[in-house]
Amino acid sequence: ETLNWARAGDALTLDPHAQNEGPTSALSHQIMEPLVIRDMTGKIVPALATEWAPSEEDPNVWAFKLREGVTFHDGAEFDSEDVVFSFNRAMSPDSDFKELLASVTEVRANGKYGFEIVTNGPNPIMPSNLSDIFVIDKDWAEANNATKVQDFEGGEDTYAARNANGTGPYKLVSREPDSKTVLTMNENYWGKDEFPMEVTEIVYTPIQNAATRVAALLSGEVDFIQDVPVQDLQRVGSTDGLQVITAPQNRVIFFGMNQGDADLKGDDVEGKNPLADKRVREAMNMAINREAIKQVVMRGQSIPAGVAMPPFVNGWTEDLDSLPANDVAKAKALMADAGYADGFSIQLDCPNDRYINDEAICQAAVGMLAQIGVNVRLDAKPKAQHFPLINNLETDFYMLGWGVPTYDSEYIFNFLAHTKGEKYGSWNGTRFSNPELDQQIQRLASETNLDERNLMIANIWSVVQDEVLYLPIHHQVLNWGMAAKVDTVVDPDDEPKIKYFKIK
Amino acid sequence: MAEAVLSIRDLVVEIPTRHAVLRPVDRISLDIAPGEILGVVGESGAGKSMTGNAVIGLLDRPAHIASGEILLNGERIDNLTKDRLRRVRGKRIGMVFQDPLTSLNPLLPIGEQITETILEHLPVTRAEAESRAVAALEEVGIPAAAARIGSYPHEFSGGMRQRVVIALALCAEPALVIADEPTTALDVSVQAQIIALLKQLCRERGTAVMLVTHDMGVIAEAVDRVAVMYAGRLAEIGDVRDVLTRPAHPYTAGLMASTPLASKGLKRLNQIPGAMPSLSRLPEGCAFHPRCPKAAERCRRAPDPTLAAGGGRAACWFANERVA
Amino acid sequence: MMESRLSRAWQSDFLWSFRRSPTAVVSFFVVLVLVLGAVFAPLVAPHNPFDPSSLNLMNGFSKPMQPNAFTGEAFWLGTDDQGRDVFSTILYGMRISLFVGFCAVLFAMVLGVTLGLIAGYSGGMVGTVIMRIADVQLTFPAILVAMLIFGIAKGFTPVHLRDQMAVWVLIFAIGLSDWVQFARVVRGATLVERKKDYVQAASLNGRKAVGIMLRHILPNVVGPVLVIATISLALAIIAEATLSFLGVGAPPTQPSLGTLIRIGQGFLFSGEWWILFFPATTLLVLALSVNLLGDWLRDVLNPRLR
Amino acid sequence: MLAFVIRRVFQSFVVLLVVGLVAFSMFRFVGDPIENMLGQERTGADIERLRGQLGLDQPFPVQYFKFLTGAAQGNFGVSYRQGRPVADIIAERLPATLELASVSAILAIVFGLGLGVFTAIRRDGWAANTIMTLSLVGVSLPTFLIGILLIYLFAVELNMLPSFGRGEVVDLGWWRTGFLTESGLKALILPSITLGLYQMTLIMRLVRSEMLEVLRQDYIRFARARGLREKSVLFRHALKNTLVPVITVTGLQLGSIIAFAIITETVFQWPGVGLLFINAIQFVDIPVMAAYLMLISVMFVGINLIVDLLYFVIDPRLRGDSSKATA
Amino acid sequence: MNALVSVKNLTRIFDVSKPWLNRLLEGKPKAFLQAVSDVSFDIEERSVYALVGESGSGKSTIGKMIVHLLRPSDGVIEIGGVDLLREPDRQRVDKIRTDIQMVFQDPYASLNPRWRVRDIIAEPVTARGGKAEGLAEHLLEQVGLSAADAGKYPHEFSGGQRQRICIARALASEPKLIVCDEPTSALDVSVQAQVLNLMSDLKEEFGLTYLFISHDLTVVEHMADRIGVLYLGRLVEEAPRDVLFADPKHPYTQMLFAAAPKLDGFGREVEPPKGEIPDPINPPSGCAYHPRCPKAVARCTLERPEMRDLGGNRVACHLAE
Ligand SMILES: Nc1ncnc2c1ncn2[C@@H]1O[C@H](COP(=O)(O)OP(=O)(O)OP(=O)(O)O)[C@@H](O)[C@H]1O
Ligand SMILES: Nc1ncnc2c1ncn2[C@@H]1O[C@H](COP(=O)(O)OP(=O)(O)OP(=O)(O)O)[C@@H](O)[C@H]1O
Ligand SMILES: [Mg+2]
Ligand SMILES: [Mg+2]
Repeated sequence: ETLNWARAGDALTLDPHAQNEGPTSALSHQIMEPLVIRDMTGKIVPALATEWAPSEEDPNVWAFKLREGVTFHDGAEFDSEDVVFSFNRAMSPDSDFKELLASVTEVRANGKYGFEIVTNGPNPIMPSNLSDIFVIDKDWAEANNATKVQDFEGGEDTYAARNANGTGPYKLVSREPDSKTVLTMNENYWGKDEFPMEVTEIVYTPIQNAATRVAALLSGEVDFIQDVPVQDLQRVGSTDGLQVITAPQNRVIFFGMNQGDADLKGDDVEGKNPLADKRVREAMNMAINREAIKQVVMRGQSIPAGVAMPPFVNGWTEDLDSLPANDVAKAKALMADAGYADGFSIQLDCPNDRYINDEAICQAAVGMLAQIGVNVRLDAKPKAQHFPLINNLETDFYMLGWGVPTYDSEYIFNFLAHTKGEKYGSWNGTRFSNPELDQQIQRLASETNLDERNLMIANIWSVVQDEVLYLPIHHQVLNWGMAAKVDTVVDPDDEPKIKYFKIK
Repeated sequence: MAEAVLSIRDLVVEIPTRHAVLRPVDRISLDIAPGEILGVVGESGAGKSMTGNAVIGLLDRPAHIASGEILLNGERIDNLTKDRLRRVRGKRIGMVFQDPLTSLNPLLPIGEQITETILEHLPVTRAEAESRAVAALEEVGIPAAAARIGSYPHEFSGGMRQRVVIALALCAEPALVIADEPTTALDVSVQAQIIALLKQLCRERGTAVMLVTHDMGVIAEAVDRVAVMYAGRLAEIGDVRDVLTRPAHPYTAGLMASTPLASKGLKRLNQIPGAMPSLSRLPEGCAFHPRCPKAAERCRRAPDPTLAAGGGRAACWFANERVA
Repeated sequence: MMESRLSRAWQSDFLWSFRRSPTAVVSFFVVLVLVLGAVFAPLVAPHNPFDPSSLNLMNGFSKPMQPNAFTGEAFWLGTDDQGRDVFSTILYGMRISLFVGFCAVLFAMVLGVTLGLIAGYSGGMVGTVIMRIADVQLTFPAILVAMLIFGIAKGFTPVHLRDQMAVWVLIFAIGLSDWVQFARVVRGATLVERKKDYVQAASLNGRKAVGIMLRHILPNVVGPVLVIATISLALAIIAEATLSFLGVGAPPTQPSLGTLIRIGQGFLFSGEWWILFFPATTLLVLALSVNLLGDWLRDVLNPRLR
Repeated sequence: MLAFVIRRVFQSFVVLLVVGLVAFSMFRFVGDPIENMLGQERTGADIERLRGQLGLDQPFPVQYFKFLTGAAQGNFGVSYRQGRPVADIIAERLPATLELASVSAILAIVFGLGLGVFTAIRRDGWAANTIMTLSLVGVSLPTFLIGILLIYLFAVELNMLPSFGRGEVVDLGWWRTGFLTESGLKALILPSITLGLYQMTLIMRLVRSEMLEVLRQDYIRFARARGLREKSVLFRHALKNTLVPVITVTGLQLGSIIAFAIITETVFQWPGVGLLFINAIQFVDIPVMAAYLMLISVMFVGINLIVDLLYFVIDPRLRGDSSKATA
Repeated sequence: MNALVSVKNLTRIFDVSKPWLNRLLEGKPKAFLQAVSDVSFDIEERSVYALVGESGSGKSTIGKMIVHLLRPSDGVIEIGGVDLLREPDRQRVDKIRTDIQMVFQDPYASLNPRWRVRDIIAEPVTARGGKAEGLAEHLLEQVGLSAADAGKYPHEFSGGQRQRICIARALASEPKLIVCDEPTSALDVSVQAQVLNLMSDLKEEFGLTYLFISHDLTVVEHMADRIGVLYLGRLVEEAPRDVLFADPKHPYTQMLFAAAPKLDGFGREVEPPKGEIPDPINPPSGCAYHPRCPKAVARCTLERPEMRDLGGNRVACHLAE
């Protein structure tokens, strides 16, 4: 069975270590494999490793037992040598995955089918960092002059960028970047009997324009599209021979506010920063009608959020995620309390090509905030212009979405809650700074006692929530549209692994 | 009189406009005998070109022949089908326009334009047509005609171009040529050459010519008979010598008198007062009466005096008295 | 008295050919109604879609003339994804579109006519340089110019001014890509006019070049300029829509007709046809009428074609 | 004529320089490419390193100069997004755009000319009037909307034609063509109509008005007076003269077909340079954007040069001694 | 009587070269067209001086140089004893410039179609910042139109009436000299008679001087006091009217007389003149007329004849006597 698969963007390269980016990894997953993989429900399951555990002798070492009898597409045998080679490659300076392995000091083989990772301290969540670290054949890389990671930013074009030799369920047949990639089933795949493997050929086409993508699905030209625009879900779902499946995604959408500066440039309040007043932030949080956004803007395809953390993440509790009451009267009272009975005006910066209905959400928020007197000017723009504003602290009120590949709160705190700095807090555009909190965040990395660690996480969250650091909107929901014959569940990371797909 | 090549009988051309129906040609009747040159004179807007265009069937919409007949060698041509009329044009009636530069297609070599015309009308092969084209050019006095057959119109001077146009008009040996102010755009010296050429060629072939002009001098020297038009009507027609020396219509008389030559030695020229009325505001009765020194009560009333075919010289109530 | 009679005669000539052309009459009234609707939008429109506090998101996606499932409110032409009344939004959006269109054409016209007059009248080096600039301009296709200008302007304008700037940038960008045709036509006409004896007479009588250009030549080239202006107006409105499609248009909270279409086209497959259909129809009718008027004007003002 | 060509080439060169400068300076405001190139987890040091690597930390004139010298050698640098030489990417994408553009251009010219002539000779006939009015509908809707409507009608509702892409393609050396397969040809239909419609209308209206103009020239009247067949008068005499002014505008229109391909390619996911450009803008892929603009300019200038040379072929007044022609 | 206008060695050269690159590639030199060469004549006050010649002979160019629409390449034009080109006193120059007016050939092109007749006529005054209340009405009556016409637009008038309006405009600045460039060649004979009569009348009434440019010998004979005959930019013969018409000395003048159609020339069969005017960019050597001249001798091809006085005539011909 051929699966015609389309999504908005194409993989950037076939070099598995050059770009840590959704569509790139998604394609790589069909051709290559990591040691462990998240299955379509997000659970970590064996791939090239069959067993793994922290070493009994040394808490700083994780030991892996590798799968035997696996061959690469070109027939070469897979063993620990290839894993060591691939990990070293993934940790080299040009690799885009080196941050994920930042704590790794050494990788070593332990016999032909044993492999060990040494870290600079105990790392309780190591395996969750490995699900996108792909293994390639050492000899193939050497033969093709591809031992070095493609210097993507430097504009290098390597053999590995256009060709692939993995152990994965599908082999590369042909590829035209941004246009068409054809894969065919790997007859020698180790898991041929373990997984459904009902798709024998994959034709992957990026289709950028959403309407065209939907049209292609509706007209039967493609069988499977990721990112169905929410408004078209019903149409797709109700079309004969098509279906839509949805699942929460590992991504939360929220607004950030500049609460640190003494005065704002973009507002109409002289000499004061209205956002610095917690009551104002609370009022804004109350003014936003998340349910309405879900119903109308997202057509029911979102999970309103009370916390800036996807539900999959360690640290998430139902309690934290409970929605603030949508109470305009109370919000107005808070505004009046804070001295802004007549409101104020401010600019909201919003991307228009990054998240599902990003611009429409912002627009809806504009209307809701207007009701408590916060007069919002909306500036929506492509992500390439939006993100620099956050990073250069040029916006006082902005939309951001956050995915958590490690499924752990620490990742969120590191980037979003810690005082903005070089190593930590780099995406914290709120100017919020709490040195005590910073210390707690930094301590998380080395805390090996998981219970203790979880307590700390809960603590930090309570501060973050109490400060109204962010205005959470919702957790995104993934929508996959496909021909009725396709049988699969939605992958929360939006990385379909087609070996799991069944064909009815 | 031998049978006329062209006979126009009570020709009326009408132009429907927003306010009224105009008659730029109003009940014109005239004949041209074989080999005869008929001059048509009159002020600008008198309807000279319109008459010529009506004869060759090239009136631009919305102008059309409203009534009357046009006969070529006794055969009616005003009611022919488009295609039959086309075959009359060029073949039996040749036409020469005023401006030789704009009359020729700038993108085609002149030889090509002559050849296509010959091929259209005569049963000859292409090679034959080409050699005839060279001959035609030689006849009109283009030096080294064979060499210039591939030249484009812009490569010729004004006089040479008009010669080419004449060659084109005559190349299918038509019985009648209508020359609409063929020399107005040219210098006197060239004008003399072109008029002489036209006269010579037509005489040699016995072609009848309708020569439209407003130059009395040209009329005097070139034509056998002359028709004077005023406001779309025929004012006077007759032998050129008679008309010019003893005009029967006051308008002709006024026209003649106002040329500087006729007023030689006078300090002021004789002038006709006023101007030709516009077609939409023609006076009742004789169209000339408001400017006429002799106008009487009768002239101001309809019907106006008309000239029927062969019915005298001038469309003036007083004409016969004075000629007599 | 004489004067008024004459001007009446002239006008009635114009009006006569107008009345005789049903297309012209219909187009004119359509344009008139649309323009009036746009100008008086605050009076005509039942809602103010540009006032975010008056919007209720829950009204979103109401079908035309049918009560909303959540709020029970009904809207004549339905509502869009933000709960804006489509009818009101079209009126307000048309305001922006027409404003952008008019100003862009005006800008292009002033620039083009000025440069065209100078190039045509003074000729020589100045004329050559102007026309070469026009060539460079033509090398950049209109939409590219607009996109790039938009990019630049965004870079230059302070953050808090961007909303207001957007409209002016659109005007500037569309105008800039449009001036060349004015310049070309005016230059051509000027080259013809300046050889005419009345221009010679004027310079003989001591008129300066500027005076000749403005007082003598300009009035004689307005005919074709007017025709181009009309057709450019339609083009400018569409260009604005296209730019909005490419994401460089009016701000989403104050959508123009083009932005509305861009928003609406996302709902074409989902069955919310009215969000696209009504703005698109309005744009079509508006542009078509303006084009038809321009066509008619071209015929009337061009005596050669009569 | 040689002088003319030399002058044009020189002018074209200046135009390209200016285009390069304008293009290059504009891109600095489209956004910061670095943000796109580094992941969520990048550090400030990464940014600085990358900036240095890309040469983005150098002064603007230096960047421009480097760009120019590279461009002169056909080297437009490396795409930030695809990590491959821009020249390669463009060479790969160009056939798609050229095929689409040429089919559209042919459609536009053939139908534009045909309908233009038809509406001119049948002026005031009902068929001609209907065509004229319908043609205005074509220019009264934005291209992207027409494309979407076509997709909706022919792909989604009627399921007759593909909604996106090029269909099956065949490699002829480095040229990848869609002309040789049925699905490739089918895939061309909707996009080329979308792209060509506007230009067709324009050409048609221009041909009509020029033809009407030519038809009232004296030489047409004289051709009729010579008794030539109507067919010969219309097509041999009138049409050829009509072409002279039409060619200029058509040339310009062909240039803008390539530019308008941006929109069509976006709507139809046509893997050509226009789509590449739009992607590049979103990604702030400066080398690709700059190369694209230069490419467009080169084509534009090239087309104009050809158009001007066509004049020489068609109009004998321009050939040979021009002093006589103007006298 | 003294000369109002004195023209000496007037020359005008037009550069009609192709662009430098073409010349470079084709190896051609610059091309110059000498439209007017070394022309000298005087116009006496209150007289009519006529220039005749075929198309391209330089008549209009001379006219335009005299009214300062064109700069001479060489030579002197003195008006009332002042050389406007070299006169340093700007006020004097401005004053004298208002003394010169022009009437053009094409009455349709000489009136701005968008202006009312009133404004057109007053322009010579208003353009210099003057007040012109009632001036147009007055002048319209002077030229035989009605004061009520001032509010009309040019398209409401016939050719002859337009030419009257042009004349009215020329009169507005109360000039001394009017250059009339073929004022009637676009008009019918009957209208021509009216316009010529009007011009004669006005000349008497206002004491005007005319430079009358025409190609029509009969008109010139009627109007002029003194006549200059031009051929290819050069004056070939100049004489008082009666002298010239009685006894033209130059073969070119004789040819012009012979070729002009005569009202009484019924059936006249004369040998038409030979040849056409040569290319002015490469004029023939010696006497420019020699290729067409029936009398030409070898000397004519080599040596350009000087203007010489010959019994009342000034003739530039080696053979004239
Ligand atoms: N389309 C038209 N509508 C109205 N009147 C017209 C039209 N065409 C021609 N006329 C009028 O018809 C009359 C006859 O014109 P025609 O061209 O025959 O004059 P003519 O005697 O040839 O003048 P000329 O000497 O200027 O060539 C003129 O008064 C002219 O104004
Ligand atoms: N601006 C110019 N540039 C180049 N050549 C010119 C220019 N003006 C006039 N000429 C040339 O100068 C010569 C004399 O022209 P001019 O207009 O003075 O002749 P003319 O005697 O008035 O002729 P016509 O009777 O046609 O008006 C002609 O050969 C003409 O082509
Ligand atoms: Mg005529
Ligand atoms: Mg002249």
